[in-house]
Amino acid sequence: MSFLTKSPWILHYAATSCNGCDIELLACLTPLYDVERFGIINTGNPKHADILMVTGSVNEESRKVLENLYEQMPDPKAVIAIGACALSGGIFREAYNVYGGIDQVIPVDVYVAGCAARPESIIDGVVRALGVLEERSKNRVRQRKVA
Amino acid sequence: MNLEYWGFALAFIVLGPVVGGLLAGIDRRLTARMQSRQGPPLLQPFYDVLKLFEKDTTVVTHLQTLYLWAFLFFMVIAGVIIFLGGNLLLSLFAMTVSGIFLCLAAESTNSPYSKIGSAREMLLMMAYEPMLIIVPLGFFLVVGSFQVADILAGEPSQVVQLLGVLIGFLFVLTIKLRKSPFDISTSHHGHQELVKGLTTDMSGRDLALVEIGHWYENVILLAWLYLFFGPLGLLWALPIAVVLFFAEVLVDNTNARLKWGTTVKASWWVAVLFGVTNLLVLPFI
Amino acid sequence: MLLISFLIVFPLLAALAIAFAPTADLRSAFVRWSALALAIASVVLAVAYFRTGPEFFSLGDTWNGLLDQVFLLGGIAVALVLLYLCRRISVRQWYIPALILLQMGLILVAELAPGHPEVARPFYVDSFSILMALIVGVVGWLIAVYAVRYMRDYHAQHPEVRDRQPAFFAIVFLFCAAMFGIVLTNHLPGLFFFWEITTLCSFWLIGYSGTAEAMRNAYRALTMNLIGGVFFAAAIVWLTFNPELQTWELDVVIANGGAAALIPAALIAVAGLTKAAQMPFHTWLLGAMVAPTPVSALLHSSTMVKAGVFILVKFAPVYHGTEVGLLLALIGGVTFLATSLIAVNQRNAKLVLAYSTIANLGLVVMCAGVGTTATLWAAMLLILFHAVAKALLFLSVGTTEHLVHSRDIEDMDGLVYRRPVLAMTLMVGMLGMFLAPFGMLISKYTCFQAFLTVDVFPGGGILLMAILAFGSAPTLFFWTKWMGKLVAMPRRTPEPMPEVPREQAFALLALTGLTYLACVLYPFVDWAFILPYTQALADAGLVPPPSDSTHWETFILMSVMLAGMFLLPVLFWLRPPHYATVSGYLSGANVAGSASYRGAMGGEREVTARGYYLTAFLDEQRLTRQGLIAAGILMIAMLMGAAL
Amino acid sequence: MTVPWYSISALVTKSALHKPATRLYPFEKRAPYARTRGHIQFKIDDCNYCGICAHKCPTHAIVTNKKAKTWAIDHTLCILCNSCVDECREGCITLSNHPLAPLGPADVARFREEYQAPPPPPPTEVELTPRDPAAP
Amino acid sequence: MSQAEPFNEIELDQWVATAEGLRADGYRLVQMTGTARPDHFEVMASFDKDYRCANYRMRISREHPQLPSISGIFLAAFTYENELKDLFGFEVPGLAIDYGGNFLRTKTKIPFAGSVTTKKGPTTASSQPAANPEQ
Amino acid sequence: MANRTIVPFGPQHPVLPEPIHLDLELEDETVMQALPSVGYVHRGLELLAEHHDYLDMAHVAERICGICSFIHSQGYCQTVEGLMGLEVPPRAVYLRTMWAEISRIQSHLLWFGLVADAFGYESLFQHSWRIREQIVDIIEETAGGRVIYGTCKVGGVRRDVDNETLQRIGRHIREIEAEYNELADIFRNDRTIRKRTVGIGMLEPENAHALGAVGPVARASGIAFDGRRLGYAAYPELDWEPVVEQAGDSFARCEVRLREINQSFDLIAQCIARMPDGEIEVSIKGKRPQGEVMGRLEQPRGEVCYYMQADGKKNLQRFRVRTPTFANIAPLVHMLKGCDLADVPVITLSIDPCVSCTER
Ligand code: NFV
Ligand code: SF4
Ligand code: SF4
Ligand code: SF4
Repeated sequence: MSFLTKSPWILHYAATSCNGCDIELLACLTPLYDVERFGIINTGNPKHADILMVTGSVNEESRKVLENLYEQMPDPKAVIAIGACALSGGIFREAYNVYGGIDQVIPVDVYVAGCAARPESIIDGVVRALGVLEERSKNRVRQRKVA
Repeated sequence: MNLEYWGFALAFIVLGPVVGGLLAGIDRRLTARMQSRQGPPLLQPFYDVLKLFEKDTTVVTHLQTLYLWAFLFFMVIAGVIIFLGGNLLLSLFAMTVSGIFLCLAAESTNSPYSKIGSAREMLLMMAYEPMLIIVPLGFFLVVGSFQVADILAGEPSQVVQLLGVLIGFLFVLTIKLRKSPFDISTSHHGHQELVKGLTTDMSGRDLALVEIGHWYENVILLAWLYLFFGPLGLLWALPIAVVLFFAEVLVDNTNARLKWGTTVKASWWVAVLFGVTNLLVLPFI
Repeated sequence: MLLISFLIVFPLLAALAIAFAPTADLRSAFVRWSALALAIASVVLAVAYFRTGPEFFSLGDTWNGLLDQVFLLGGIAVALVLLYLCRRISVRQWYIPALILLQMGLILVAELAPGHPEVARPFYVDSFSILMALIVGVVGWLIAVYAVRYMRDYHAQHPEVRDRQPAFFAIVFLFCAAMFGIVLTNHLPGLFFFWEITTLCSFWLIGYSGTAEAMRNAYRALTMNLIGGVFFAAAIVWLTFNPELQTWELDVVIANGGAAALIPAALIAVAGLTKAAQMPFHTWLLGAMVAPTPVSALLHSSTMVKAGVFILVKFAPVYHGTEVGLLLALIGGVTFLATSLIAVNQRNAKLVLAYSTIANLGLVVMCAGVGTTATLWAAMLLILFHAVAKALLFLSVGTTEHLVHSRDIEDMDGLVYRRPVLAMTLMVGMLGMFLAPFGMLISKYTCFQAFLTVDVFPGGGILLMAILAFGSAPTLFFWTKWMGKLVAMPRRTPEPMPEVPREQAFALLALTGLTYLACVLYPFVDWAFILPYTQALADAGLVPPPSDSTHWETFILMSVMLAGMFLLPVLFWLRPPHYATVSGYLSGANVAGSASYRGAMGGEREVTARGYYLTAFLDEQRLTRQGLIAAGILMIAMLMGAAL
Repeated sequence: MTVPWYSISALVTKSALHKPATRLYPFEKRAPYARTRGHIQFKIDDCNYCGICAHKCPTHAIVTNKKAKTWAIDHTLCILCNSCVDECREGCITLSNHPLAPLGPADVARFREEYQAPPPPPPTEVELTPRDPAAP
Repeated sequence: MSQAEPFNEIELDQWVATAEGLRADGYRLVQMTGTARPDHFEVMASFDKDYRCANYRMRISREHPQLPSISGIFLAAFTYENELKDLFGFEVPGLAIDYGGNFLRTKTKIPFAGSVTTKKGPTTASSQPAANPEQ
Repeated sequence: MANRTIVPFGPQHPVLPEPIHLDLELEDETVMQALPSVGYVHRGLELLAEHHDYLDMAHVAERICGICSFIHSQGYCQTVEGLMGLEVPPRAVYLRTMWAEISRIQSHLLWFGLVADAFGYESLFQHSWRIREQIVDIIEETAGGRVIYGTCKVGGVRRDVDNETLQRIGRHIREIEAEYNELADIFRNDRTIRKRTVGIGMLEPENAHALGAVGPVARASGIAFDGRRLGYAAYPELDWEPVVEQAGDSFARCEVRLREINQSFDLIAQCIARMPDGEIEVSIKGKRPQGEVMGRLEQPRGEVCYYMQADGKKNLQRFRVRTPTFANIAPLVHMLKGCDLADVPVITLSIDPCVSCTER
């Protein structure tokens, strides 16, 4: 078993989110949901993070930021898109400064629907991402052995 | 130096991280409960570090790893000195060296958050060094030796004689454990204007080394605390030390983070008012 | 005796040869080989008198008389030269010639007094003077080797400065001669004569570039040293006329140890404080920074300031256990604390070094004031370690300055990646200055222990200890900050730099080796130079006998630490980890790697990170003022204490 | 006026001694409120493919095809505004109180391909009439 | 909030003087914004005093859209003026803190300027997601 | 040569969950210059009026921000209703007022947590969010969403809340208030918090006025402007006074919000007590918005303005929102000058910035 699944540290980035999904993500960290039960810490630092959680769709500026953050995260890593905006642009899909879902910029592993996504769904999303991470961790270990 | 002490030193090297990790685990759990949260499993710190070993390591400069090795090396030495029953002042110096290498590791990345973090760590060192130096000196005045073994063999009343020093030490312990109100150079839990300060640009194994180093450090600090009560015997001293150690968690949860200026001033005043004063009145107690 | 005269006379001859050398190459060769000869001679001296107690030399009556005359006439000559040098000062600086005349007068009063004391044994060697001679000889040699090339480059870079290299090197050698004289003579007026020569030389060297600033600083140095000289002369006058203790022999004064010796000791202490740039007088050393770097190195590490602390340590047995001693120690303490704090403010690398020098000398003064065996031990080690490490640092900074064209610490960013060897020498110098397991820390450690046992005045020792504890903290800060600059990864590929000249590299590496060696071999140094000296003093009942309380595992652990410092880089070099590199964290706004980010105005913006100078927290001017006042009061108290 | 340091210490100590407030979510699920907007459910039996729902949907998450008798929703677009539920006269769209399970890339691709979510319609031309100075 | 707070039409060259007057009268700048019209732009600004809004409207030519800055009078105007600059492409001489057209950094430059409708880049739902390296 | 440290503060930064960006120029840790930048959340939703008809735009308006979501939809609907000349039934008005005040409490409690987090007071952060969660539960029970209400529509509200539930909520909020008061007292009296906020980030009354500060920022500097006094919704009929503080520092801004939470609890109770019976919406059949209007409301963060132009078509011609945080940027720049780096998050959060509102 990979220890990655026991201690997934997250990085949250609000792309062009309306804050709705952001605060739901924050709510996950607070007493009522307390994801630290699963070893989750909101690190706020890409270099420590295992899971990138993005709320909101990408616009001109946040696109570059997302790319930077994703690149600075060490492998194995996973990306969760949270909320309709991050999935597809949601109601802002047609706005002139919006590119759409974040999968246009970085690969997304788990999509959590909702507007706003509920903390429960976000927790479910993390659980699903853990599966992805476990898989990648195994591959990674194998690769290292070969190398 | 007898065999027994060599055993202690060996045990420190091997078991230090285990104890330190457990302390961290209890700390996190306790913190969570104080915040009305369920909190992570007790073994969470170990999961974290084991995970970090699974992760890839990315560096800004390769040399940062070297500095981190030195950080860990000197931290272990500092502990070994204590557990050998050796010279407390020397152990403190070794700890300082280790801290400086941690700063260098952060400085070497040359990214602003790490650098500000390390500058603040240096400021903190500047803040707590005088008080930390006063502790062994206090023991020296009471016991007549810097040797840990002699201090342990001292009179049980030494903690009363050194009460001021103990208070001062507890004060700077908050800094050393990176707890609120003095968690200004990096943040373990909670968020910080410096992101992760010192450790911002470390990842994977590098970060794991830092974590392990901190575990060792925590054990060393616990040992320092233990020394005050050492002559009371293990049965009394260890629980008291552990309780005082975790009292820091309470402090952590009941204070806002202060700024470095306040921290430096406060620690120096504490060192003067409690540390130096205690030593001055020592002949009269 | 031959050796001694060689050490004093040879540099004089060398100075002449250098001054009149027909070609620059020949001059350089003279400089190199004479300096080497001096170094070898000092080593030979060390070997010849290895672990002996003090040994005194008499020249026989005629020669002794002649020597008196030489010292007298020489003193007058020095004074005349000084007066000549003052020919262009403004009226407002009337006090400089006044001071010269005053000390001239004093010394003439003493020397021309009928029945002034005779000196039977004008020279001596003991292990402390051997240690000092080694420092002057070896470090002086390396600095001289370094200076040859440095001065050539210096003049290439500063065409506006008049090229007076022959005189420059001649005076450096003159300086060395005087230093050897100071550490080897037992003859107080003789000592004073050498003392004045160093004043003269330093004046000339500081004013070398001839700019207005240099001249101003040179005159400041001169004034301060003259004040010291006056006090020294006063001490000699006192010793000439005091019926209780009428002697010109250094060892007699020290051996007296009683109240009678206290007054001259206190007067000489003031002289020592000026030379050692302690607090009421410290500004001259800061001004000395305008001189070419080898001069700074010379003044700071092996000569000049070391003469000051040498004399103080020499008199330590007199200060031991007296209020005067405690006050002296406190002057050192005030200096140590204030300058350590001020050093945090400094961006100019040479000023950082200057303040650190003053602080470290303050520490030595503290030790001398306390004057127990342990502090003597610490003081001597401090002198040694400081000499080596500071010389290394100054020379490294000089080289760095030539490479990056700045003395600003901020501009030394990433030196580890740009000139690894140079950065390494700088780092070793700094480690040597403040970090376990290197030298300075061993001494500090001993100081702590020793100060705690001071019992002149209740709480006095605690006060000294507190000063040491609080002063060490900022030291940690400013050195680490500087090291941090050196190790910082350049954000962009840096421009290539010129090579370090071979000779300079040699001097730097040799000093690095010495720094390292001094740490590794400090037990040997202890055994070879310090123990015999303290033992002799203890045997004479001047200080309590040395007690050896260092546990053996302390040595082992120190060695492990030292080995770790060495082996970890080697290990790293042999088995480097293979990690991927990424850009530094810039809140996700990176544009060009770690170097720039997307700024608020939309454009690309360079990241910069400046070190902390805490100018708002610690104010240089305020600290200086407070230090000056405190030290001034303490000094007056010390003099009054001695008189009462 | 409370004693400064004491009250917070009391609060955290009290919290530490009591059961944490945490809802142990995946292990214990609490009952949703009646109005909780979880996700959109569709019962195809009653649908007459009138397309009102698609028309009313602000994000065009629903596509209906009267001829082919298909009805599809792209959950990644749905903002749970509830308009479709309110507007459907047949009552075949309902709101589940339970949020949708997280989706993987494959699920999303399926939505996007199989259901052929429409490209966003072109923006409405807003007529640029010169402002009538008489208008308020 | 009511239509009882009508927009006063003023000429562009009275603008700065008006703002100065309002400042002297103790008004607070509430907002500034613009609209695109077929043949000109309009700039609307509102000022508040004692819960009453004074609204103003100016016309700005399309050929040479220029709006003199009032950020020297109301510093708060710098955000609005920078926004106008970005969204409508105005020139704002005298801007106190000038972001140089990089205030919002939009994908579509000057989105409000031309006709009211805008062209968009690639559309969302039908476009391809970024490739996932492990699939 | 590095004379200053130049740090990008944000866009991704853990202290501020939102992507705000500041260019900081530091000497040691003193901020010599702080330049905020926007654009990381700019969506351009004002122009979405071209894509969505004026009814759908209510959904867009609500999603300008997930924190002050309800009042945005309320403001949008109210302003459109003004253009259409609709009279909203009193029950709807009261329900809107109640939700608006619940939303204000929710927003202020959220801010409470974030500011506590900004100066490292983690336990206060967690406890405030624990209390906030109870408010969110009320929102979910009455509206169906936790952050997006979706209850406001042009002409009234979409959901009614039955009186029994209202009474229950009325009782429940008193319990929540008691819990909250404990926390607020801790905040007010804690020495370390005072150390971090008192005298930090000064905004003098004249500057507050000149820089156009709104909401708690202005009120903390002694300016008694509260948008709810403009006379919309049920506020004229309710019994309340704007909260005003004089000090103008970060602590005063915090204090204003702390007291406003109590005020909002009280307003909710009043709304529930006076809740009229009757319809919850009017028919909008055959009516279209026409004309031009500037509507103003009070958000948790201050006065928000909606400007609309319509010509009787389905789509609005111009829709424009000026949010309180946008107005508070200039005061923020003023406050940040000369502060410490460690104060940056605290001062920034003392204006309670909302970036998605600011940038729309
Ligand atoms: N209150 C509020 Fe808003 C609005 N309008 C703010 O600036 O929060 Ni997102
Ligand atoms: S999905 Fe909805 S709630 Fe989430 S950010 Fe987008 S608009 Fe806001
Ligand atoms: S409105 Fe109802 S009946 Fe009509 S297409 Fe939609 S689901 Fe079917
Ligand atoms: S809930 Fe709203 S967004 Fe979702 S499908 Fe129905 S109408 Fe569309």
